[in-house]
Amino acid sequence: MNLTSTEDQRHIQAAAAELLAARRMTAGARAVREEPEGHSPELWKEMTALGWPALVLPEEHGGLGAGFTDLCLLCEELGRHQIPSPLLATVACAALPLARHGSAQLCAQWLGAVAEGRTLTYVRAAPHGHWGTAGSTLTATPSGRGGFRLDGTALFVPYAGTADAMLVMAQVGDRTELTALLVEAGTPGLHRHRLDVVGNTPEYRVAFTDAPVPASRVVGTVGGGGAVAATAAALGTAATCAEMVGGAQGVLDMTVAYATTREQFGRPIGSFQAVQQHCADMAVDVLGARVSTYEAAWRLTRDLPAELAVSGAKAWVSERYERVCALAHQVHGAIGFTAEHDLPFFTRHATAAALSFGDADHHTGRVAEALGL
Amino acid sequence: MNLTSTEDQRHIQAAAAELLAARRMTAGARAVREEPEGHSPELWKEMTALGWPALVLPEEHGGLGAGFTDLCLLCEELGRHQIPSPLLATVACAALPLARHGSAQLCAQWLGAVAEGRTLTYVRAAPHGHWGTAGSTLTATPSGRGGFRLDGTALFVPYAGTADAMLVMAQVGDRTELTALLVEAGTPGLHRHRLDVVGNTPEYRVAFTDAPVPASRVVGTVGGGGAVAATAAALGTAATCAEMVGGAQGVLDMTVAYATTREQFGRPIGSFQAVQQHCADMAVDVLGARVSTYEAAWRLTRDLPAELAVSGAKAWVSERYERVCALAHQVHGAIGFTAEHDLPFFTRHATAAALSFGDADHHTGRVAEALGL
Amino acid sequence: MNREENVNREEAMDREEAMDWEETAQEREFRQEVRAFVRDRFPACYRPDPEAEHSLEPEDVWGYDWPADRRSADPERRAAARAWAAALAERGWIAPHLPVAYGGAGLSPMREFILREEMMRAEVPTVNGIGAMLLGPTLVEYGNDEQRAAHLPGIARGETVWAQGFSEPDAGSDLASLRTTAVREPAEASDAADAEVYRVNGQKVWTSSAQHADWLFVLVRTDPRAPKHKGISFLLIDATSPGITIRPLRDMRGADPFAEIHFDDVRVPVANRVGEENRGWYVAMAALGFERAGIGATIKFERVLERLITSLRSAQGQDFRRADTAVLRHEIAQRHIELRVQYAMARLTASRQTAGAVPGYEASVSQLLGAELHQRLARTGAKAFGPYAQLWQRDGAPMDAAFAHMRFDAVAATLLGGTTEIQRSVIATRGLGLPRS
Amino acid sequence: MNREENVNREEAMDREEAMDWEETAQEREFRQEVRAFVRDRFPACYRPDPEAEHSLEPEDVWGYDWPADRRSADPERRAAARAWAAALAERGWIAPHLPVAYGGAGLSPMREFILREEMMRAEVPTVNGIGAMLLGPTLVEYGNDEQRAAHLPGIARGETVWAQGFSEPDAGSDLASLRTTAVREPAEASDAADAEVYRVNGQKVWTSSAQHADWLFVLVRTDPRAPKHKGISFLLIDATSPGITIRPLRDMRGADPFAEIHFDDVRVPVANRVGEENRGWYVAMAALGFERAGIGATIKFERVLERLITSLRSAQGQDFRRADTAVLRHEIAQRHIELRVQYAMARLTASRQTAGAVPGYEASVSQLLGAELHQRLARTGAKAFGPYAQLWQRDGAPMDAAFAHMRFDAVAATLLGGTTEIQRSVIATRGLGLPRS
Repeated sequence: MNLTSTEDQRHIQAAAAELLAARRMTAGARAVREEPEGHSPELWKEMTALGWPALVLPEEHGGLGAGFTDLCLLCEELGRHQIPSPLLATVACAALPLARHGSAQLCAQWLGAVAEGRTLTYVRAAPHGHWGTAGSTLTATPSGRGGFRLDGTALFVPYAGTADAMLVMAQVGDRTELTALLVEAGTPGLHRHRLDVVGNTPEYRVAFTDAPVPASRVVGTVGGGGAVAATAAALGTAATCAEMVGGAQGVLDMTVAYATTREQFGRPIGSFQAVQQHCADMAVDVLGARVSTYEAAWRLTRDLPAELAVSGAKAWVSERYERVCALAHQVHGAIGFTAEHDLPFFTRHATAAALSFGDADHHTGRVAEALGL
Repeated sequence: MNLTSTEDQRHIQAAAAELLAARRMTAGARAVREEPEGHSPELWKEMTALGWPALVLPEEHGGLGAGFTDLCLLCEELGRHQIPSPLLATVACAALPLARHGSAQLCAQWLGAVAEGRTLTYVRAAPHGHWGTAGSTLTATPSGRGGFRLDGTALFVPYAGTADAMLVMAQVGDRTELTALLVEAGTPGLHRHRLDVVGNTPEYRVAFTDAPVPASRVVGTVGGGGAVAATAAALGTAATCAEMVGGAQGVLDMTVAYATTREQFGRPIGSFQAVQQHCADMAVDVLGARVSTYEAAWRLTRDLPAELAVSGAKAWVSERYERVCALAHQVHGAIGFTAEHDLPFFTRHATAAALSFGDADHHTGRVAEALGL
Repeated sequence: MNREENVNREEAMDREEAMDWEETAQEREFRQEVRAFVRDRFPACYRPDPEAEHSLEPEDVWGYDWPADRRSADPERRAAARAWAAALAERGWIAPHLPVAYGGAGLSPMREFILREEMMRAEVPTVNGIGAMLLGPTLVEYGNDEQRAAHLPGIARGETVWAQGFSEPDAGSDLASLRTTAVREPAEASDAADAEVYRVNGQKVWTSSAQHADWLFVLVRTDPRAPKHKGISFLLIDATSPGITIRPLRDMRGADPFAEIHFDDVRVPVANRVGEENRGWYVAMAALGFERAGIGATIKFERVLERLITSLRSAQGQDFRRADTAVLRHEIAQRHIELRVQYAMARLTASRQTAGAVPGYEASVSQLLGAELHQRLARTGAKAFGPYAQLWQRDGAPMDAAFAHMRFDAVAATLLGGTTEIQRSVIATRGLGLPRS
Repeated sequence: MNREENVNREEAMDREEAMDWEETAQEREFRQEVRAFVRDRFPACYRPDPEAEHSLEPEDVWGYDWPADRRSADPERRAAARAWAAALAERGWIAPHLPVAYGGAGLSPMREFILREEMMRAEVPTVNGIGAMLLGPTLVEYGNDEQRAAHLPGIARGETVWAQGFSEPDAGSDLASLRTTAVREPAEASDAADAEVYRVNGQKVWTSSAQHADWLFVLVRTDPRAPKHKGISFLLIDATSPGITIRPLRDMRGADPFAEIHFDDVRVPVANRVGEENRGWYVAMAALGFERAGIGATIKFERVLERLITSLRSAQGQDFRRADTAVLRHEIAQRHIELRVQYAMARLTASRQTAGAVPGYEASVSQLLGAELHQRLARTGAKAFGPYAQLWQRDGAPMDAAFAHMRFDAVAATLLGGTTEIQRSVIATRGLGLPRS
């Protein structure tokens, strides 16, 4: 499969859209809400068979070698259909950082496993939930032979309940520099507790109590985890933006369809000027979200400087997706506030995803700093 | 004249409205734009004859003893008709602070004069144009017998060209505490230069070069000018809010009238939902501006703690009056952008008045501080 | 020009009220009386439900749903809710504006404002809000003596709970297109009694607390051939009548704040019609005009903002607080300023009503501002806690996840009781006199 | 569903373009060529007028008004303006998209984008924007061979300046209700020549730069009995024709960016009609669809934001800068982010046009975003300088009062060329397929 041409990309995305539309009833946010895994393991098997987790991994480790943008296209479709999936956490936040920073041995061990359907997640516990590259509330205490004992609690670890391993950012003793560790699910002293959160992604509190981590599980160097965290944050942020672009497009489509068919005062509500103004604002928001996200994804794919692009995209997309949902609620009226409607799943997604990897204010602040203000 | 009852207040305001509507052609912002005084001296004589400058001054100094709110009612009417007038600068920013903080001798000399039509103004030159109570770019150097030599330049002094005296905030030497001085127009070394500004109020650059100020002209105590500045700023801010409330109401009235008569697509534009939404937003803005302004004015009248009320009002009124003008432009279309239309005078007023005594961000910041944030 | 005169008269009134914001000695005394009453009489065991979603009624405080509480499965809560209603009823404070003869307290709008403000500040539940605030004034103005005598005392004592059946699946913003029918049947055709009845068929939806109601007030179409506003009647219907099915509707938060009602050949005595036949639209519009949103929401918002500020200064709050607070503190100050404006508007409205002024558009403005402020406040509060704002669980969350939940409560604020788009059009046309579209 | 398919096709295109943002080697080379050309050929003596208000045309840079400059009373400025036009015309870069045969350069939309971007970055004036960007493509698509041959070379050489006469005093948002009439006269009745003519009467208004124009393209009513969109024709009119009076209109800034035009029995040859009689509305809509706002405004905004940031860091800027900058720096970053989005949208539009895609609604979205961004940017910039932002005089003002003036320029941004309300309705109906009201 040659994934470099855009025709192939369109093909991938169209195929993804078709599959996800067909699986929405069984694997969508509503369907898996009460499931212990928080997603559909059956669908994950199908995705694996189709090569989704392998898509952007390096070919030498069983991947298909496609560019990061292609992963974003899949995330966009997941967002559009509101299908919770460990794909983003596994690939963008753990496997790709591992591929870039990890030892040959770790890559050999885990990247092929991911391509075959094992899942990973990312544990980033910084004070105040700040998505920076320094400081962690997790402490790794050296314990001989280069290994560590890990202690501390992290919140908001997605899919931790089913992940086979976790990329964990810890600080060694009092040093604020990060060290990245790959911690396997079976590690003693590891506790996972599902949180009740706003969004559709299953999030966990993960606690480590004197949990042993061998030296071979250090990703990169001791004290050099900041670079790993930066990679995970950049890729995770961009992929989250793509997921939100899909969600926002889904909300816009749903709202236009409703406004076209719902009648009040003897005509479709979409013919009222106030509804038209709302929908036009949504169109501005969605188009801007898409262009900024894909510019950022392209820069990351090409390994160009991307901080301004990524933060700019996350700031725009977070604010605008939330606005898109708010306007959609205005157009839908009371029906959109009910549990039986799909709009609330998008609203939940927008609310939670806007907070992931730093909210709009956080990223706007990063842009301000980058501008030297 | 008994000014304590609200019936009398209504009477005052109705009379003011009638006079100002009649004088708009000769004394309005358009008419006096090119005049050297920047306002109509004839109208000022009429106002003086009607007791406007005397209205809220203490009775023992020739005033009528009314509450500060009554001055705000007059300012509101001036704003509504866009009549530039030295009333606000004279009374709110200079005469009332003088009455509260000045010596008996200064009060005797100047308050009666104001009641008879002399005008004053207020010179506040702080670094970065900040409206605090400390710091000035004007320096008063002690020069024997308690007197001073004044040096420095201040911008944005309203009606300085015709003012008979100025309440000047200076710092003595390097001390950042302020000292308030009443400087007469004829003082040697005083230079006044009219600025070209956005607003309708004539603003001046005032420069002092070794200008002598006798000890008797200190208002309050040396180094105690912060209190005087606080009074001038609080009263000036509230009266400016009242002027803006009048302006915003004028813009709303003008816009509703236009939307009711102007037709497009075979019906009045006011029947279009987008125009109705704009006008409703304007109504929210104007009503909020009025209630917050008059609550602040009432607190100042009663000498109650007013910082939160005054800053809250200025923040709301500044933002909302600008929004009211922006929405009015949307409703008026191209005609409102022409020099022949009156709307631009309101837009100029909103832009400039929003900056006077600190803009919305400045006052929001003061509220944040007061809340202990 | 008539509108112009009207605006000027209204403004003159604004200014009169703007002149003195101080409470009279009597008003201060009344405020003290309310405080003492709540302190002495509110049942200590009637605590907020820590897991509750907020009621969507603006006059309700968090943690209570009085119409449900009075029928709670928990006997203690049930008793507490009833005891609180009984205590309020003693003073006539369930329906304080109603005449004393009907069990009210005959309070002026300003006194009622003070009563509600103090109850909100004390965070004790409003009793029988819909019956007391919407239906009560409607019956006083449009009901007949029999209807007033039959229904007002039950409302004022907190014994009869009412729900409002206006909206239908195809009649939301366009309420007047409602299709629930009421067909008059001659006395002899009715098998129930000797009185003439309407036979009601159709469906209502979004009826707040219908599942807890004893009685319903409902708009029905009595003349299908008339222009849509002119064929509607206003009926009082016993919720236990045969043929009524009430099904609670789950909302996006997982709560059941409203219900749908099916009417299947429900017989309603003609004597239960309020106002003339086919004139019910105008009765309903008057009912909706009785201001409810004013003070309750303001005080609630004020208190939650205070709690936010306190929390941000506390040790726990410091842990949860976002790292970059520059924009946050600015937003909090903005919310404070907006709340101050909203409070002032509510006082203005109350004081104008007390002075007997013709209602202007300030109540609508207040409601619109409040609805949008609710959403801004929820966003600001959530923003304070960065990623922690996604905790839906109360346990271990900053401020017990108050803002995470409020963000979803607030979605309804600009929809229920008329979308803000409709509210703006009402302000533009009825308030400012712009031509209808 | 047809709309749905359309949307999907458009999105597929979006995605294709989103995949590679890198310029080709040929595009980079072309960019270098433009830079070198401007450096070498722009007349050094053609300086921005320091006292000028900004032109209201989106493609114009500050300090220049080429249609006026080429007739300036100052002979040096006049010569410079003409020399610049001649230099551009050599390359076909006045109307770069026109075929070479007509004096254009036959550039692709992407090349034209690069050309305009580099000219904006160099802050050199656009020549003949209205003729080149609006009328040129219209004649290519709807004109006949004679019209193209007669008018396109003059446009491409910068010799003939055009103005657009569409709006009328009573036809603003409702453009199709225009009332300027054109009555056809038989050849024998016309005293001028042997050709058939229209006799034109009426008034146009808000015509940008009409006072500097040689020719006008005008919408007139040729069938007063037809439905309003179906009785309109599109005429080319020599501005020196007898019976034409052009009066500049003063705007709120004191500039004269537009004019009103009176037609009093003006004779226009029937051969000057573009397209069929009574089909002019559709020709005009196509003309308005030729995108102008895209890249020019973006680069201008980007540059002024850069200047603002530089100024705030400079010594003079420090003096003028407001004391509290927390909100300011956040706003500047927001503007930066928005501009980045706008730039990406403009590139997307150009690259889609180059790929021959069916135009979607992204050009309209870009224009709407740009107009509102203009206003936000002006407010942010003014905010930076606190009270000093009220200086209208350039002398002694921060950044030569650029933002004080921009605040007033920006008032027109959401009005001229269609209000943003109309733009939103167009996006909703033509872009999203919502039903027309």
